[in-house]
Amino acid sequence: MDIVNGPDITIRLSGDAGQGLESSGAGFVLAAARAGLHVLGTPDYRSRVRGGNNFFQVRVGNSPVYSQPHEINVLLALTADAVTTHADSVMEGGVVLTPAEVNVDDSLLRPRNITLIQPPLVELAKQHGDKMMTNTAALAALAALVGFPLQAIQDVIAKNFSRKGAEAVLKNQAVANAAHEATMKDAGRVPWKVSVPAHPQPRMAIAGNQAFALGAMAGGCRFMSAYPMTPATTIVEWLSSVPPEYGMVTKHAEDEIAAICMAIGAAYTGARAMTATSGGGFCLMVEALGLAGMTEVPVVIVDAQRGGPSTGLPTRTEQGDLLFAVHAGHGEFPRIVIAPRTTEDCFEMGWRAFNLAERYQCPVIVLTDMLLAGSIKTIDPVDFAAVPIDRGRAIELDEHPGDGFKRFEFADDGISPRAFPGDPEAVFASSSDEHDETGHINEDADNRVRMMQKRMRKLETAAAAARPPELYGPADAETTLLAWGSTYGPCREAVDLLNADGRPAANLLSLTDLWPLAPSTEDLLRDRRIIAVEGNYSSQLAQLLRMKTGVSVEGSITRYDGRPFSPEEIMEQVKEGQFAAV
Amino acid sequence: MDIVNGPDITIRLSGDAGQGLESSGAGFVLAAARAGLHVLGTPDYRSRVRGGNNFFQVRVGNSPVYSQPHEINVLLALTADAVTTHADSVMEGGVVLTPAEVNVDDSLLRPRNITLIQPPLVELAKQHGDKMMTNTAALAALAALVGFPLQAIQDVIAKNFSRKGAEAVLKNQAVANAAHEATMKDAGRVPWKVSVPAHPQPRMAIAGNQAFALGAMAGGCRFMSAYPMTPATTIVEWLSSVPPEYGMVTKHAEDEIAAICMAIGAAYTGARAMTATSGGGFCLMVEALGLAGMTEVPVVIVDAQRGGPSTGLPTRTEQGDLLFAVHAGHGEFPRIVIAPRTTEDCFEMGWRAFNLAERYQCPVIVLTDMLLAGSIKTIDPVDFAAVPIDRGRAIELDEHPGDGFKRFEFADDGISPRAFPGDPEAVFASSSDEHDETGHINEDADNRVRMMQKRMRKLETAAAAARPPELYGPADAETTLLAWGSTYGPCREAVDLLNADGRPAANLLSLTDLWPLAPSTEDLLRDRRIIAVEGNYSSQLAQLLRMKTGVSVEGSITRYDGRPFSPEEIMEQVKEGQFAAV
Amino acid sequence: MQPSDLSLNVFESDAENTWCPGCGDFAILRGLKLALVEAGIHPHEALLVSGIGCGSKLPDYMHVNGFMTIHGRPLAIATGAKLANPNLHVLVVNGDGDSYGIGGNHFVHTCRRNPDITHIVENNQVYGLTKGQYSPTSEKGFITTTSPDGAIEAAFNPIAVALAAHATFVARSFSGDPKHMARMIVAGMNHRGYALIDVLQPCVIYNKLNTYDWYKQRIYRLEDEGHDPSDHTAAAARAQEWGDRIPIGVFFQTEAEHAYEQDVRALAAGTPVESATRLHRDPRPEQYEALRQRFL
Amino acid sequence: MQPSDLSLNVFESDAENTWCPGCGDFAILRGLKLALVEAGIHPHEALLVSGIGCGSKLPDYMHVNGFMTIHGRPLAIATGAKLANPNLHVLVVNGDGDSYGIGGNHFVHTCRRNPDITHIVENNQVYGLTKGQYSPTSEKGFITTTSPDGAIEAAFNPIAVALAAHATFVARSFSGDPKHMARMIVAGMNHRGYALIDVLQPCVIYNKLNTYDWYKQRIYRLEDEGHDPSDHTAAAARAQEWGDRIPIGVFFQTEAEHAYEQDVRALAAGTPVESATRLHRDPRPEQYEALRQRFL
Ligand SMILES: Cc1ncc(C[n+]2csc(CCOP(=O)(O)OP(=O)(O)O)c2C)c(N)n1
Ligand SMILES: Cc1ncc(C[n+]2csc(CCOP(=O)(O)OP(=O)(O)O)c2C)c(N)n1
Ligand code: SF4
Ligand code: SF4
Ligand SMILES: [Mg+2]
Ligand SMILES: [Mg+2]
Repeated sequence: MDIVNGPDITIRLSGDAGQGLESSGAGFVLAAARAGLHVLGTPDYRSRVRGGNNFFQVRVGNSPVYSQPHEINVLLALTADAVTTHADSVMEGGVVLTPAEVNVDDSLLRPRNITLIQPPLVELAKQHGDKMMTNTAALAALAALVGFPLQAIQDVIAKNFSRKGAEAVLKNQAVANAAHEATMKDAGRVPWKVSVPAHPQPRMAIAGNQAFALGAMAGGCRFMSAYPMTPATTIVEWLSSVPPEYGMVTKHAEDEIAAICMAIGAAYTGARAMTATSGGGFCLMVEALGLAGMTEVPVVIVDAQRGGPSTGLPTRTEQGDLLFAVHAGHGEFPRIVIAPRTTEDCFEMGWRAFNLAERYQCPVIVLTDMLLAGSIKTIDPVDFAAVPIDRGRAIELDEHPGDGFKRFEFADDGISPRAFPGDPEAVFASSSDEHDETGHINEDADNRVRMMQKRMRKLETAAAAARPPELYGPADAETTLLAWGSTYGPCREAVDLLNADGRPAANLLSLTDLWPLAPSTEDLLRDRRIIAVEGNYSSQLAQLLRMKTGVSVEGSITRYDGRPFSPEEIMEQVKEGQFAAV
Repeated sequence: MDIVNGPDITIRLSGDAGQGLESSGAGFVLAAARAGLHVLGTPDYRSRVRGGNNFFQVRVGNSPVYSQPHEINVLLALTADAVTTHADSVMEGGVVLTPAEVNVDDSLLRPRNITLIQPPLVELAKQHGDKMMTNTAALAALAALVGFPLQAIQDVIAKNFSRKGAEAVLKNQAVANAAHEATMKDAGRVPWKVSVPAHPQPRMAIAGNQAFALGAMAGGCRFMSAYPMTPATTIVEWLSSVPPEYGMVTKHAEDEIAAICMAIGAAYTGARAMTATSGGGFCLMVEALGLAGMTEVPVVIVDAQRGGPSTGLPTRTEQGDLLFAVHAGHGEFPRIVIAPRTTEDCFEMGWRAFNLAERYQCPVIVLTDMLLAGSIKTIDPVDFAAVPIDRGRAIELDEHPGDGFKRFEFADDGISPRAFPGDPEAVFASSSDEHDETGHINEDADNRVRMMQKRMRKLETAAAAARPPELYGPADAETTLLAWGSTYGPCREAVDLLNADGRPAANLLSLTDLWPLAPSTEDLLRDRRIIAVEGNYSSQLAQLLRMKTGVSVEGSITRYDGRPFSPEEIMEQVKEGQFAAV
Repeated sequence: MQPSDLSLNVFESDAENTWCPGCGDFAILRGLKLALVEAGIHPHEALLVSGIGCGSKLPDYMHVNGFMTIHGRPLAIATGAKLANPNLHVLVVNGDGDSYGIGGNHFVHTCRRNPDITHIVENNQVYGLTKGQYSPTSEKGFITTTSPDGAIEAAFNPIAVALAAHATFVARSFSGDPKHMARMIVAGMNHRGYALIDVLQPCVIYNKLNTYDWYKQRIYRLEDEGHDPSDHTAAAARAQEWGDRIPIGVFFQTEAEHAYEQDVRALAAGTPVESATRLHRDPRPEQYEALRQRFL
Repeated sequence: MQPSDLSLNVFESDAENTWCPGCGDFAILRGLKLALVEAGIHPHEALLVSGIGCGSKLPDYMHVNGFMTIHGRPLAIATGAKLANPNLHVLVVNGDGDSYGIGGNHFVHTCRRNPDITHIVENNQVYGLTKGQYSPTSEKGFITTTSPDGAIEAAFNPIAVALAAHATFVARSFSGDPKHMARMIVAGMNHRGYALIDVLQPCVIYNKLNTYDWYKQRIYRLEDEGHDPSDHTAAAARAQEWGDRIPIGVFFQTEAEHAYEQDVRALAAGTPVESATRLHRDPRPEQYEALRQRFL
């Protein structure tokens, strides 16, 4: 496997919503993954169903790719509008591939020496299938240009269109053949080539939300209730697509309040249960979050962040919910907040969230974001056998706690024995009111103080086992970037860019366990020149760290326009040294 | 006016829920207020309607009283249970007044030299009225013991029972007469006397929630939607009791989501509108809070805090919602958080909240708490004429903004011109999606960045005008207490106790404007040995201040059992120097 | 019918009861215990979910698996519990404010969803625990602190709405008649699907209008007038009766519809609770291979 | 009837329309404009509140006071606006998910509350903007990403529920017939109280079942069959019709009830908006003296 003329190639597929770009893009990612390449595919779309310019960007590399670069090599544009909109992003000497039927304003391309290639893709699609298959034609044309084997594209077409029937497969394959053939003559005009090894190592091509869903199933989650909300919807949609044999129960609820309440009801009875939403839906879940905190129900809640506040930028990315997630709910109760940084993390958090929830008997909030949720990445095949299950202090159905079972025993580490309704030996009550050890309502001051302390001790117990910030790059460096969530990817690549000349200019501290913080956090932060890089306005992680450790960052680099960071812009801002105050 | 044998007297009225203690207590407070005394009356009740021990504690003083002390002078107990429960709180040499019909275990009293006085109150009530009037009898007996004029009690009976009819008034007055007479013989056994001036200066006796409601009306609020929730309910109840001539529209909504949404709808059209709830209801309002933030609607939300998390201690006090209120909502938007410390503050916040909301075009959260909400205090009569009204950049109906009105203009201070629907010259749209200056949905990155910055600039504008922490006591002192909300009262008195010997041992920094913080906050905090005193588990104000200023407190004194602080316990903890870490 | 080991005192709890003397909730507590004995359900076999309010304290006062949750949400929580473990007998008990006020959305959707849950509403037509505000079921003109001029909204009619929302079992009972109530609850538990039992429950403190006497003068039994519970139209007509004559009994019942969980195909593979328990002892990673293949 | 200065283009907006070609929402936009012209209401006299969804973008596409709020809440927001300024013509337009799914509680309580609000529901029986999940009004068996085996809940019947919940004006229209829709909207606006107009709106992308053709084959007009809109029982019976024959038109209307705001006594003293405006110019503190006296 090799990429000719560069460590990687980035291709942007662009057109109107409804032209099938995202599925073409995903098809290309899968084909490249099967061919043993490292790929990252990132969608960009508006809050509308048809029309309006969308794009899907694919970066293909020899080694793992963590983000989308500032400039693209090839633009595959299905409409004139797509060319106009994205021409600026094409690098000097890059390529624009567009159907001959699209009228292109050459003046946008010529000054920057961009090659325009225009096979008659619409016509070919009509001729061999139908006009709707123009995206298939474009994909095959693209393969021809970058030397990617047509067979790999054909295989993916076979897989993806199989549920639409044999005719759909055949027609799309015919269109692909024709487009590939018609475009081969231009292949010489494109400098970058992807060459594929004979025996590629298989990789999974998976979106963050799918990885999370798969991880959740691996972790024993068999109940999910949710109300649709971008970018969380694909979790419940994917789990709903799992065949009944898996026993995966999903419920599309009437609203987010019902969604979290159903999950709490399910978790209460002993299932591993979750819900997923975005910030607006999470707002509605806050009261029930407190119920789970008070009655110690291990429910998992995914907040897939998008641009806020309110409806905001509903199809774009942001990291704006951190301080809210940590403080959501009136009164004080333990909760755990974790955030995946990569697609691999998404899978791991999928099962880990349930272990944490059951071990500490509290709600766990998983903060993912649009960029992670929707981007498709190649990852090493996940290993289900290695997934550990930890159900904490759940008593077995054949244990005999006997009379007067103390569900809320004043345990030293705060973790009381947990039974499930149905156990003849452990009939018990729980109440959202303050309660005694047996779960009955109790207003006495002494009991209150002890029960509050018992609950809050769980936070210390959980902190002791939390993962500390992780260092990437040289142990010591002039500048330490600080990141969480999907911003990890571009930061990591920015560190590599900054250190490219061998000098330890930068390293990166990244956190997955955001609340409670590992006790070593303060030590890890001290005596560094830290620049927080966050996809929000107010550098929320930096604020959280100052609140909890007293350590201040030097400044921050923020982005809140709903678009992802590129490694190049982080590098440049670090070099310029102009940071926002926190 | 004078209190004999002490600067003040504290009397606890106790019995079962439903025995009319709270109204007797309130009656006594009013009588004392009319007599020109300074009074603070504080209820303590359980989450039940009848039965179970409750109490109402009245402190009467020569000068303003800010809190309830650790020990009481007189216990007025209507049941045997009340004696058992509260005997410990009676000071050495104190008095227990209880109907002769109540069986008292003398061994609880004798060792600590407590005088027991038992007139036949139940019998007298039956004889002159009915058994339900035992509380009236007890009140008159109390007056006899502490030398409080019977006439003042009779006047209040006349006022309070007038809606129940002349017979109720006469019977209660007869009961009072008889009880007073029967108890006079024991008056000599009580050392503390309240003597009343001939021409007392009138004071208002008012609960915090009523003061807030009155302040809101003074500030032009004429719309309130709410869903009942202790301890906020009395705000909407009181405003509902205002006669129709005042034009005060209240709406008991189907839930808290509807409550805040109705208030937002009303504020949007140009009314001064609010809602009130407690933490659990506030949780449900968070999504709409973000709507108000995004569409810049000046809605006022009262969160009357009570013991959390979840249903928690529903009739008890707490200060557990601060960090939640500051961070509630996904994404980032300006909001203002203010908290009254005293009953006087409650009135002021009532109108000030609307001025802030309209000036900065954002939601204002008023954090009050059970202790303030329900305590009845004497205050100087409020002055309506002095209440300023500031409607901010609201355009007048006769201004002519003309075509293409820019409701969300990119103003330098973030504050754009505001019109109200109905203005023929300023038809406009608003959207919870990101929008352009005219309010129409817009996803462009540039517009997003500018609009986000415009909104967030309002926070800086508001911070510049925010009230800085206020100092009480000597400018320099060994220890600085830090307080907000109702904890101000006991802290203020603790400072006086600590400085009683003339040495500047302590002073107090208290905040009303919690978010955004005044820019001078950091300077005011620096170089002091600060002990935060908070009615919560985790010292939320101290955390907030560290997050925003980097300044750490030395430690904290916390209480989270739902009971108020006493000045004595704060003093003692300061002296002992054992603090919780923050 | 009664298993020998079951009697009322099996359900006895020593928690202090905080209801006012004379409160209609006492009879509901008794009616529910009677019903469980009658139906042969042991404390560990049932899960009783409530919200917040006077009536919602009920689970605290009996020995049974009880979950006292938050205001308005017990139906949603109960639905999750039922789907995770269909072997439990899941019941909900909550007030009129909880059920039809703040909980109204879950109510209408649970009706059409039809999970096998028995729902007992303590309908005192007022907000008790918060000290007497009007509730959705308060009659027009009802004077409270939040309706000082009398309520000006048409009262919510739970029977009519449940019928319109596709409920498959709709009944009403009365606190003055615990045996009738027990009968209704048993019928509701035997019904395969969602069963609404709206119980007219006098609040002796805050509702001076709809008292025991007021009800006794008006109540009649549907069965006494030959009402046919399979007749939806007749049920809807009876649902409109209020004022002079108030029907109690089963308004409507149909077994023509499946309970929701019967149609959840994934449940055939084992319940979510069983899956979690199995996994705890015996992880079976091989079953995931097919899922993994989707991404390869 | 038409004031001379009013025409469709007064309501024209230059915002980019993002609906899919063929979407049934276009006709609703047109129907609403026609109705406003017909009723003689100018852009500044109306307030059009929406939620979130494809249909809820409608206010962005016309020149009128528009408030695009959050998912499920427009009725509550509109109620506040109406109570604060009853002079405004307040309308709500939102999707079926917004109105009957997440917004179901406000829906049932608005019905019985009866504020003078005209409510147009863009009922495409699916969640459009979130890309095709089933909605409360989706028919049983409807296959979507969240109901891969077909929906297993009985569909929510908005007409039946509105009738049971005391709505005073209940109508249905169809996107294929903008004139009928305009007529329904005008009737709804002329109605003194809450008016529900549920509009059958084909979603050409995510609902391949309930298409224009499907509806056209089934729809008939209530007026053509002599339906009497004052007959509640007949209305309830017609509400049950679906499948082969689908009625459109006014199911029910009564003017016997006051609109909510007519019974709010405080409004006689001036609206909350007027009070705030007056106060701005002319504070009248003396009026508070009586309130102060309560505490002295
Ligand atoms: C979210 C939320 N809002 C409000 C409350 C306050 N609250 C407690 S009980 C109750 C209503 C009680 O009425 P109902 O449900 O009819 O029960 P009842 O007390 O009459 O039995 C309310 C509003 C709460 N606990 N939670
Ligand atoms: C609180 C909340 N939950 C979920 C969403 C996501 N969401 C946006 S539109 C929509 C439903 C759209 O369906 P409908 O209301 O029927 O409108 P349509 O798009 O079909 O016109 C949902 C669930 C949201 N914006 N807010
Ligand atoms: S207030 Fe009413 S409902 Fe509540 S316990 Fe007392 S009588 Fe029962
Ligand atoms: S998805 Fe459906 S409802 Fe939404 S705009 Fe397209 S056709 Fe209309
Ligand atoms: Mg009730
Ligand atoms: Mg829809």
